[in-house]
Amino acid sequence: MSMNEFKPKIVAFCCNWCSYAGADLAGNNRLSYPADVKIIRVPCSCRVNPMFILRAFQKGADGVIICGCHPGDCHYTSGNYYTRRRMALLFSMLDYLGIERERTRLEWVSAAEGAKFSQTMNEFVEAVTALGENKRLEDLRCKE
Amino acid sequence: MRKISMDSLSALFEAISGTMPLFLPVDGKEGASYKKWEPGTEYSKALNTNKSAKDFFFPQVENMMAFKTEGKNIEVLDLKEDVGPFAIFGVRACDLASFSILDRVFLSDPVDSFYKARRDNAVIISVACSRPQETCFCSAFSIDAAAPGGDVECVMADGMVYLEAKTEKGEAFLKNLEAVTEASDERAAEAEQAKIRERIEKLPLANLSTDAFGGGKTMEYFNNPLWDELSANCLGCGTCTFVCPTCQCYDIKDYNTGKGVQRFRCWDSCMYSDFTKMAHGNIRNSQKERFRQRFMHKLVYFPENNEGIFGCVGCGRCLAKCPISMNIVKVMKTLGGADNA
Amino acid sequence: MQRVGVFVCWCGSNIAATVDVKAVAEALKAEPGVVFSTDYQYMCSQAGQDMIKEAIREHQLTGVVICSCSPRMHEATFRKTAESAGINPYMVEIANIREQCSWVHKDIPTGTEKAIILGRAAIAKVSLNAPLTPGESPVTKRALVIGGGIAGIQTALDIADAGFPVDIVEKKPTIGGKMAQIDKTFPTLDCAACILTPKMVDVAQNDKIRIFSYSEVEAVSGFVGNFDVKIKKKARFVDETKCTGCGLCTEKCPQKKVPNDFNLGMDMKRAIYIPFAQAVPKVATIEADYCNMLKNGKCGVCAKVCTAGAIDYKQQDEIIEEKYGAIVVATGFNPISMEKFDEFAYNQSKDVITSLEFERLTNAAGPTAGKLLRPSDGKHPETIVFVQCVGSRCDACNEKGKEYCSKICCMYTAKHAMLTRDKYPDTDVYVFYIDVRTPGKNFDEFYRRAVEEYGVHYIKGMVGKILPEGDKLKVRASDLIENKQINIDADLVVLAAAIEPDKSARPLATMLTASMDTNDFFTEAHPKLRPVESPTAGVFLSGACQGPKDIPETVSQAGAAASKVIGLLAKDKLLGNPCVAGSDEMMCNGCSSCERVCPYGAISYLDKEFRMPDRTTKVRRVAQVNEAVCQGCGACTVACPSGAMDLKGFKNNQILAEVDAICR
Amino acid sequence: MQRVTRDVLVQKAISLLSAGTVDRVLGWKAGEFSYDVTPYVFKDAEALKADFVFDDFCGANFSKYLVKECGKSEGKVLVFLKPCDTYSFNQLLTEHRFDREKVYAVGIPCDGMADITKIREKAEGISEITAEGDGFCVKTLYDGDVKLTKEEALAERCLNCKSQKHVAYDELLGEEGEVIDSGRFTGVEALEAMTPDERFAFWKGELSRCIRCNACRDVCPACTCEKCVFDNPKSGVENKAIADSFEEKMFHIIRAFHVAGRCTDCGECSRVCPQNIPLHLLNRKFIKDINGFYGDYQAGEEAYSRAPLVNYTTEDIEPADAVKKGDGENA
Amino acid sequence: MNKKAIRDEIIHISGVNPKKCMKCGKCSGTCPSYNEMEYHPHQFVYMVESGDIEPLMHSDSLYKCLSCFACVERCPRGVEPAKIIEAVRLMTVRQQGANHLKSDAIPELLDENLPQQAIVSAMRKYSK
Repeated sequence: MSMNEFKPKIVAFCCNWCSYAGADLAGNNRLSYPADVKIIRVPCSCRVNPMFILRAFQKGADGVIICGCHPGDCHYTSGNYYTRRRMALLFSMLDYLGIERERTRLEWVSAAEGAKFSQTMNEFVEAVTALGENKRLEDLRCKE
Repeated sequence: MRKISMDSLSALFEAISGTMPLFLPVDGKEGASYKKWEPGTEYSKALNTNKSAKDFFFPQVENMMAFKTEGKNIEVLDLKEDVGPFAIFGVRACDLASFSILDRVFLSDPVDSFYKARRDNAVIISVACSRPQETCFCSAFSIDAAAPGGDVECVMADGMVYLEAKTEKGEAFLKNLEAVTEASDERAAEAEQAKIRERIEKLPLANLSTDAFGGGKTMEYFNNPLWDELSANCLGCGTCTFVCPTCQCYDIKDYNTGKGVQRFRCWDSCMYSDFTKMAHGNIRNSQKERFRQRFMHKLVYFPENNEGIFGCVGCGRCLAKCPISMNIVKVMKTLGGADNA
Repeated sequence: MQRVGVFVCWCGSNIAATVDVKAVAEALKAEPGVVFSTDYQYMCSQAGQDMIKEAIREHQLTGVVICSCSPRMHEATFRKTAESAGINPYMVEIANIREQCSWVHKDIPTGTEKAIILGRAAIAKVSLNAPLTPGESPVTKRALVIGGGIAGIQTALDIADAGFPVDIVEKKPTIGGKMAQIDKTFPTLDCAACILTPKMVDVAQNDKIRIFSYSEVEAVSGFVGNFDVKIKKKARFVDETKCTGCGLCTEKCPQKKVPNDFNLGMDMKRAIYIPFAQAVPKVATIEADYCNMLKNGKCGVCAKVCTAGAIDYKQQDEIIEEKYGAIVVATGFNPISMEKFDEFAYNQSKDVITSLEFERLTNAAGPTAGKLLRPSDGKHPETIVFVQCVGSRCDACNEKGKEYCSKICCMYTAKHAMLTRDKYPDTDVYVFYIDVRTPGKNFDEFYRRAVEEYGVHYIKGMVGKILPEGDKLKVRASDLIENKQINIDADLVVLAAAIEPDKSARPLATMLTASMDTNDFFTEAHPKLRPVESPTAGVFLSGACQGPKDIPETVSQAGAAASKVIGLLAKDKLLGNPCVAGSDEMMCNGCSSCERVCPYGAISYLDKEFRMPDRTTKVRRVAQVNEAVCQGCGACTVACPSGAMDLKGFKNNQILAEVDAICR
Repeated sequence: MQRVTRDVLVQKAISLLSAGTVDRVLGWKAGEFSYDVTPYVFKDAEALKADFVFDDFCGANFSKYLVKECGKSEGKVLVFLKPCDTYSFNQLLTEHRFDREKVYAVGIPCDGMADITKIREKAEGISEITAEGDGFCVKTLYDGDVKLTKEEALAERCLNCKSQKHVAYDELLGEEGEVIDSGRFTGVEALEAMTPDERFAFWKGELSRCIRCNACRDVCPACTCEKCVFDNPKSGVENKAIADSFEEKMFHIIRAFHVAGRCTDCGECSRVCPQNIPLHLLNRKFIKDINGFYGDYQAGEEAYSRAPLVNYTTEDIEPADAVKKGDGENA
Repeated sequence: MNKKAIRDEIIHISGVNPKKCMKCGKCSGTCPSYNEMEYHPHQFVYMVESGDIEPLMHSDSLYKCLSCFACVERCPRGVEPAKIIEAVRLMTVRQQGANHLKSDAIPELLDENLPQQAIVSAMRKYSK
């Protein structure tokens, strides 16, 4: 498979109140982003367990992005602050293990930021596409 | 009997590798492990490998079959790989003895075809233990580390390696190696073997006795109150079972790959809480019961069902690796009473 | 195994134009568990819903997947559909193939492929769904209105009218807000005080309404129907219950140099004051920073003259705790600061004023008793320039102004210009505008009257520079239609300053966990369909805190917010969100990690006796979730190392199944 | 050589037993050789006199045993705690994992514990090990006496000891030590300075040796879950043996994450790993990051302190910047 | 160069997006050179946006702009008209022989009382 043809698998965890609504707004405004991005709705970014992220990589994801309300705007007051700490540590650990740091990302996208959602996804897909297939966190059994 | 100088071992390995893949102990960060020989690979001088040689026939994880799903259709795929001949060099007497214990499990009816395919294709070159360690107690199980057996038996003495075929397979194997080996006096290794036996007699655990154990004493040992304190601080990890050359329990599990199911087996450990978990639950719910099971199996149940053969070969790995230094020797000494005091 | 039915919506051409809906329905039919799969033009229509109901009955479906628009649109609709067909409403999952698929992707193969994957994820999830039953919680039948302007007043009156008790918290000593400062109202030109003060009196006399004036909300906890609020009643050093509002103290107080904030600092008041004659409550307040008695213990005049003995120099701030079922935010607006607009010389000349200051200058109760006089020298201004859009409609990067249109300026400027020409026909009045925006009932007619009947000079173009020179203000502007630069020597310049939410809104939003936009306006739950509700259940929005609004709009929104509150308070019990956390006691370590991350304090611990697998009994500390308090964020589920804590509706295995389905 | 001798501990234990303060003693029991000491619950003076041992091989951290031991009797259990053990002790208290009232903790000084794996690399066929001056003398079966310095024999965790101070005890034997400014993060820093490819190759080499025996988890005083997610079929990540290179990473990442902010860096995981995987390098990365991102925090230093992962500030570092932080420090 | 290419080039050089203009005229309202100019700052923005650039390039107004940046400072939309004017000027200057003033001629024109800033802005305008 040449790099040009490579279509990454991207899992996006979006909090219900801000980022999922932001993604909806991107849709309302027809702000396109690659179809490689598939969104999973979670009540809050703090619902995202590091296990979900690793599981996505295991099953063949090439990139995982978590989107939540901006700090201070969490629907549940503090959920995204915990997310921020958890992901800071997890991403740093993945980097320490030699996993490409561009494969994981945490972004704050409000319900009003359809444009930001689309732009973020475009950038993320581009970055992951440039990296190519996820080889360092792959489970060979899940490959064809 | 053939011989070759220790310095020319790599020539021997190269010759073997010319006909079949060769595996031998190699030093690594963990200690010694079996690795495939490639030019430049150094044979480890360690007495024994970190993990036992059972992995050759009974690997920790083995894919058995796969189910490929397409919508609601299922296709069954056979994942058995074709096994060709391969050689293992450097197997110690204890590990070699463990193979015959494993054979009793995997080769009796119903025969485990995965195991058998590998067993049939292996040429085993054993090595006598010139420097047995303080943790060794194979003699307790009547294993002679000076004459380990196998297809070909090696004794290393005075810079030479003496190779003697012990089976027809071994003879054919040695014949192929005549170009790199020289003929030797049939009795050249005997002096070293005698020395080895002397050394074994002087080991700290040389007097360990199995007399108190064996078949026929099931209930006596099962109900022994000493299990409580022996097992009290067991962590319930699986280290002893995973480094043990004779532990042969496994679990068969299915893994959902998203495109189907991969069925594999992997080592299990009687130390684990979900070992033998069945529909109704678990039959051994306390660590004491699980701990007891492991040692009862090796010292009582196995000999009872196998003409008095114990399920331990005295390799000493569990003595070296248990996080809390609880091990079969301590169990034997505690339960064996006066015999082992 | 669930029996899953899949329903793929075309949404007319919204989905069907980019997603081959038939192919999606066909592909999903092959998924494990799917026993029925179909497509339809509008699933949310009556016919579509009937189709779902019929399929549920005919195929004994236990789970339903709708591939349609965002669950934020129609999840509730389809849950009701499922419920009416006899299955648990929480056995419905939505695959968002419109907002997150057909609308953002361009070609059919791409859209179709993604729609199938999203459908698979929903099927994988619904296969692990379990029926959920919402918990019930009681409703405290009392509402809190934060802010006592016209928005808060109207909301409170409407709620009280329905028979529910209401408390108003107002940070100023009196209710009334901005409207009390305004002179006349457009487009009818009736007097603001004349229409506002009767309402203020109604509030004061209504036995269902309590006013906490000079008070602020300190803390909010709890949830819809059951808010616990702490209100700080600031010390005003006057006993409200004793003060008769006679005003004697405000005349006798020797400290006369206190800037009068009600008149925007254009004149002075005493250290003890009543903001204006019709204040409610009509109670004096001491400005502690200026009071000699409070500062150095030397004075006490007010206490001496007060016949009611209401003065209390030892009064302390008081915290009042009250329970509420609903909270209405009506914190209003303020004009933005003109400090940074150097080009308009607001800092350099007293004769450059904001429109709100102009209101006070023309108000009979204002600093000039209603005579239009220049602040600098008290002379009658002969040439007045009005500048519109000052700080409104700025670029996002402009740090002086706001990006939005402030909405009310066009109309009040027309009002000011018209009233000036009406009272003082000798004055020349210029209005510089970019656009004149008058979409409202009788609004454009009003503007045209200003131009046609009153001879106000409307000039299309913006003022670039104002230079104070002598007693004149040299105004340089461009006339875009004549394509020339204009120089006017003005006596008074009035800036139509942009408006912004009150500064108290941001901390309040944090307390309420209500979301705000980048401009600090409160966000509504839905911009079109739920304009007076905050996304936080039980919190409602009234007036300019949600966006710029004029009085009629504010009053109608206030009424709408009130009706939402009444609808809530009329219920005896609220059904909670069943998607709450729950702990598997057999796996719980009692380590307190979950308790520490719970923003609601919904988790407590219990020492409980368990029968262990090895047939012994053991007392273990285990977590308990209060389902009425839990809001279902899931923070605890990740904090829990053993995975004992899970979230209903978003269980670990459900999310993992979605991940698996997407990555397959 | 330890400052406090075995006899002092035995005496202390016997006096507490006879005074009725405690009804059993969690201590180290002598084994077959000089080094194979086993944790053991002594019930009487005779057993203590006969089998109790305290020497340079008493590395086992007893804190975790208290979780199970406390429920076993109405009386108190005497536990001997080395400085590093006291941190685990506090951490378990913070997490309500045992009843403090049921424990009598005696702090004992520690001069570092020997690592038998390291000694074996230098000496084969060990018949006896004795402390000799600052180092050790190993009598061997075939090569005579082998002398080892402290550096050659002590465990890595002890050479990089973070504290000789006891942070919890009822009674302290010997003198109190101090918190040490150790170089325990140099290993982490060395890895951070590598390129991602080198780091990946390093960890592949290390983690691929894992046999999933669970010794690291089962000995870990932070891993006291009633049921580990990796043993729980309902968790979705349960697995018994690594069937794929991914799973060894998954296990170790998640395990390190679950103990992040709770791990006291006692080093037991690396001590017990039969495959000599330097697992402490994972935990120390989290500790180093936590210190760097959120300010110094030592788990267990203070009982009932709030762990960094159940805490936050509104100004916390963003993950994207956090990942880059390691670069900056080493640039 | 066709109309569109010139327009794109000007937008490129100036880095300004004339679409952001809301046609308030504040730039022209603030311009000290307004009366000297045939085309005023707001017209520059509008005419560049509509592609009607030829007249601008031939107009003296190009050189009447003082580059005082009052319009840039005060534009509420961040359009920066002076930068557009500068870009139009550059387009002219870049054409062979189209320079308004030859650089050799400048020293003679210098006046001792001329502020330094004026000299610098003059250099920017004339001596490209």
